[in-house]
Amino acid sequence: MDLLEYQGKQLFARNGVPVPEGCQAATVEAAADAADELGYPVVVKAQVQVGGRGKAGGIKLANDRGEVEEHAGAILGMDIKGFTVHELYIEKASDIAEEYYAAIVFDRGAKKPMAMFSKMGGMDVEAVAEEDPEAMRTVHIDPLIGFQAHHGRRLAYEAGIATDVVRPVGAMLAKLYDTFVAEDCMLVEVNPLLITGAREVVALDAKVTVDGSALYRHPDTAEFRNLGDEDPQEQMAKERGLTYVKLDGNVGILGNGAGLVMSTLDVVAQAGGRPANFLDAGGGSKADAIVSAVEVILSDPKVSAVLFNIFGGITRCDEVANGLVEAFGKVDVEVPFVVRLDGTNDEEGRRILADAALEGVTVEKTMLGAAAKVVELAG
Amino acid sequence: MDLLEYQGKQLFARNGVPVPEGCQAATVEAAADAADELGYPVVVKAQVQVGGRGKAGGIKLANDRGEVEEHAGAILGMDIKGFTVHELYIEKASDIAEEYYAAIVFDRGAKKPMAMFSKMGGMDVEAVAEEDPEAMRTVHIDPLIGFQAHHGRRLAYEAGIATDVVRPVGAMLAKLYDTFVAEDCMLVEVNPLLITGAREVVALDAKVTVDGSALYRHPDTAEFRNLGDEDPQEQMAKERGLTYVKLDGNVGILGNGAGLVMSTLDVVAQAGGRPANFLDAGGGSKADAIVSAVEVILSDPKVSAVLFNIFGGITRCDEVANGLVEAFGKVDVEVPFVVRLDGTNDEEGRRILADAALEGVTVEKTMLGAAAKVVELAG
Amino acid sequence: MSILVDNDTKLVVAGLTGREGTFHGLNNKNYGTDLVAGVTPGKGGQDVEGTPIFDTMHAAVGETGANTAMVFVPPPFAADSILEAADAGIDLIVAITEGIPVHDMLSVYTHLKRGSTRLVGPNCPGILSPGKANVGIIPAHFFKEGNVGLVSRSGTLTYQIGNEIAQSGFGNSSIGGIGGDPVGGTSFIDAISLFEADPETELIVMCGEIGGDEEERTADYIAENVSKPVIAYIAGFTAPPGKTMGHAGAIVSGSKGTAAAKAEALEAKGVRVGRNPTEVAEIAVEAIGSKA
Amino acid sequence: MSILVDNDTKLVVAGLTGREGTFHGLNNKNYGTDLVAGVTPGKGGQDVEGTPIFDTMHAAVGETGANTAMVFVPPPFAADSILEAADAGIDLIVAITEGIPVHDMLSVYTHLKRGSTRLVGPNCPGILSPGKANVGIIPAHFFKEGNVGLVSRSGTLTYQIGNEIAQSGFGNSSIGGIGGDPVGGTSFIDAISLFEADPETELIVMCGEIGGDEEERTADYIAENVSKPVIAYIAGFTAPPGKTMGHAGAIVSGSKGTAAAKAEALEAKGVRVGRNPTEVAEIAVEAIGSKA
Repeated sequence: MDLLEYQGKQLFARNGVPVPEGCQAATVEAAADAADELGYPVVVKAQVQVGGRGKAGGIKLANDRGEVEEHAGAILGMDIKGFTVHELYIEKASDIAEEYYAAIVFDRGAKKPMAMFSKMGGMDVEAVAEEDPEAMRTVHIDPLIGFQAHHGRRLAYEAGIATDVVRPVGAMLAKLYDTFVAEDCMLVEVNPLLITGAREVVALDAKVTVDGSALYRHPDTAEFRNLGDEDPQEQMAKERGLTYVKLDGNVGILGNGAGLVMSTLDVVAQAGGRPANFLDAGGGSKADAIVSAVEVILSDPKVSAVLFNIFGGITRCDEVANGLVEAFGKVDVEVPFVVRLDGTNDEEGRRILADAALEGVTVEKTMLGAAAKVVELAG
Repeated sequence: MDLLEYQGKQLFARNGVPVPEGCQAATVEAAADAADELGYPVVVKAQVQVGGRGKAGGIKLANDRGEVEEHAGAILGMDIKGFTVHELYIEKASDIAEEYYAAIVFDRGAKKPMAMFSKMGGMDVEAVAEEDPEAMRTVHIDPLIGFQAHHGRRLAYEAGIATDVVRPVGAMLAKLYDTFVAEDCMLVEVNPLLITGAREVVALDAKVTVDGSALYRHPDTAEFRNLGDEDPQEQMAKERGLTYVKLDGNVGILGNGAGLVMSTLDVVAQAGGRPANFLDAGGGSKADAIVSAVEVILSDPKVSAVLFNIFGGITRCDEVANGLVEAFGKVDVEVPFVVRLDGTNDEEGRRILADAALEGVTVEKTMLGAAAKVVELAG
Repeated sequence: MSILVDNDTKLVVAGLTGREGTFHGLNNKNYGTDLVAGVTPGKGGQDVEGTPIFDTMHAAVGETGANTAMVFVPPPFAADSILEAADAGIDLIVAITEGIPVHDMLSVYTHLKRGSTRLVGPNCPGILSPGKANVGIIPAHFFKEGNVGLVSRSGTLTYQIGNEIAQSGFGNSSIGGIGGDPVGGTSFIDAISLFEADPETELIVMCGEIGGDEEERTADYIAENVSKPVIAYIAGFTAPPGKTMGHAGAIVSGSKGTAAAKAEALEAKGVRVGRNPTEVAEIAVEAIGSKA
Repeated sequence: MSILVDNDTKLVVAGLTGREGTFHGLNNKNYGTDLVAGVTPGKGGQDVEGTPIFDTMHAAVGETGANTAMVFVPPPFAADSILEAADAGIDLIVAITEGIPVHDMLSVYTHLKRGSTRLVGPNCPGILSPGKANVGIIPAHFFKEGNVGLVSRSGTLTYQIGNEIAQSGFGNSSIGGIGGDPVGGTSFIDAISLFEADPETELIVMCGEIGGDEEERTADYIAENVSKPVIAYIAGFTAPPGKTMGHAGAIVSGSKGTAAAKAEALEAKGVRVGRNPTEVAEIAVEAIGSKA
């Protein structure tokens, strides 16, 4: 789960990471009131999960209420690389002496956290990596020992920053690691990490990804919402407890098990089709779940045909067939369905479908055959 | 450093270990006022670092102010196994359903913390260990993984306590472990660990030993004092930064290095003498430290002769000799001294002593010879 | 022969008294797996159709000599259960639980790597050695004994591919899922090295998916260490960057972890990659000949 | 031959720029030890009488190939310094610092046990292999090359006994202090097993003291694993229970850790125990004959 800047900074603040004072706002008036409260100058920042906000005009300095109103008005509703701005963060302007880069990431290959630091901050990291790969310094952290002072010193000295800020930068990295652990993060990135004129270290930005599986122990974080990120189908699927990802094709897809669904998408694409979604009905899919899933898939107006690809292990094909029959009774289905049932109780499932003689439902025996058929029907 | 009960309970409270409400008091009036504040009944508890306070009459229930005054008056100044009671702890009386035993200790052999639990609480642990060795359950904790829920469950189930308190007892053990780590403890012992009538788990006693080397990060703990524990010589030595332990003989001893001093005590005892103290003047003992050490040793009126046993490594024998000469100039020395100087600059040291011709100072070349001599002189 | 589970397996199930635990535990038992115990705190002394329940893993191991633990407990308690099994001296832990927090698994993984307990999973379907033992949720009736070793990150995809291979006449030495989470106890490399050492296994099939770089590292490992033929399948060519595809670990991050890159890496090291599950079975026939 | 330090030792000193660090680091260098670097954060680029200083241990190891680190930094920073040296790939860390918190050492000890770095100390005088290398604060001029291996918890007591032995004509293969703290990286057993394997060592002397049960466990180890004669000395017969005798680890707890119990345990396993330092030397002469 990706957090917006102001949400990430809430996590920072509660874990002792210094951040400038600021306030979230969703309207021009709220923005101006927040700025009055904070005191000028302030920075008006678009809250979208994408880099390059500054270049796109999404970050503006304001010296008085009028300027805040002007910038807030311009930024709210703005489109930045496909993301619509629904929220602003109004932040006290900082006194910038140096801009560094700092991050704690989960390195999946090493199965360890990794701390990253560079003195080239405030710009695109991947650009830095290309321009000067040596500028980005990294150390792996043993998760049982945690972040030690020597990790911070090493990153700071190797990055070649001024000696007077080695210790405070190390302390900041330690606090970021604390945040990473305490808040169950997958990523904590600060770009830029600021050295002020007074030689204080401040997190000027916050890019935080938290582990969705750990939200049960972070009720505050679980309540965070990103208004710009809520696709109506994905929202609907989430409410029904389904694992659904919206794609941009026209072949609706349901399968059981994440790997099989991914494979189904691939096979449909290989057959020349364009998948409209990923939907894992899960192991042991019961009739209820099938009805819900059909509703979610069909709520996407682009869908012109649907493929059910089931390999029954724990899932019983007869239950899936019954679910489909039930769904056709409840939902107004106007597109053709192709159903492939294999595995546990597959013959029984196919018999149920044959008996129900649902209009527009074709049964196929193999995955490849089913994919070819649904692509043909989707047009 | 051993803490008194009320001090240990302060550590408990700040780490989330449930303890009854209570208040320290050093006078009868303060005790009665504290009891009025807490509400009756209360328990008046002698604060001394020794077991068996209850049997000795150091713990009394009081139902009103008059009873508090009576008990506080009786207990203050009481001698319990050689410890004088200088302080009381006034605690709200608890409703006792069960009494268990819980501890987190540092197991030196395993180099790991060890959690201990028994359902036979409220009595002498060593008696329990003799009566029913199986009653005391233990698990080692990997310090990098820490105390896990399964450790608590295992102790609770193996000890055979009622199922309804397994989970809260496990949670209590986890909190005690948190305290052990957060407060740099060597020992955290709760005897009895109480189950109340409402089935809540409460620490009714607290025996805590903290690591003296870690006091720099626990300024609050470093301020704890135990009025009953302060021998005047040890207090004086502490103020001067000397490593000094008071013993009960008449041969004052100074050496350099803990191992050599221990060995010196042994050799003096083997020669028939009784050491008056352990004093390690440390590596590289300078003249100042020698003067201080002489003052501390001689402040014990039992001392009738003093042995200096120096093997110079980093310590230079000439500096020790100069220190001794200086000390004789500043301090009124009325007992004989035996000095053995060996190692770095020993000849120079012996020459300095010969030149100074200090009254009552005998120089010996070997450790055994010096021990025999000082025992003879001490009488 | 086979890998990880076999006739010597003595299984204890953490969470045997739960709905899923009972269902799959008894399934495994009915298959012939030696189910010796269950662990559910507070239910010690009860039994599940004759299998005794203990309050602690230590008691279960002490009383029954269990050497393999299957973990079915809910995510908030799963890491503790895995650590308990390791502490009790279990040799192999198969963690079925889905949704264990990544930081919990980082600690567990790091701790276990320093000991002698092997963890498979979490979020995995378990391991089946046809005719010997089944530990997990793999529907065993599709598979028979044979010479193909199959390892996958995914459950149902395993069955799909396993079934295609079975229909080409092959049986399996063992079929295992290593799980779809970012931090798993057993890697493709671990499983493949076991298959390489297993005399019964003549062909190794691995089913990867998007996310991470394990398939890429496995390709290098195979090139240097594996003498037996390996066939691969990779799911998720169609997955868009930044979206988690069902499994917590199945996510393309930036330009990293794509199916195309993985297939390319494997092929560059001489591992044949099937475009779809059916093609995997066809390549298997080419590689070692159908026994059908 | 010798143990732990020798002509292959390339020494880096953490805290070389401090007063004590400079004094002893240069002492070691003057003895002939190959002092290649110092580490002091913020002083990288400086030097101490020609020995280069680095900001980090990693830079020091990378630039100089140091394989042995001596830690002289103050207690609050010592655990971090030890972990840094291990992380940088140092083989042997000798920690002189006294007063490191026990919980810091519990973490460091547990972490290091799982890697390949050996720690000696903390709160130890270091190791001297006469004629080869001196790493620590042992005054080397009392000792010459020879066949007695000496290991002790204490510093000055080591010199006292070492000197008595030297005066009986013996030299030393190596003399080492394992430190007086409750959690030390190297035990008597570790050191004695190294002496047992060292061809130059013909006699092993161990100097124990009150506290813990290491001497008792060492007695068992010697009985089962050591073929060379071992002589022991134990300090602290006079120590009262509950009082720390100078060393953090030197404390009799209840009836545990007494000198009498230790001496008895050793003698029960055939290890001769000298009643005082002089007697240790006398027994040494009996055991292998004076070379004087």
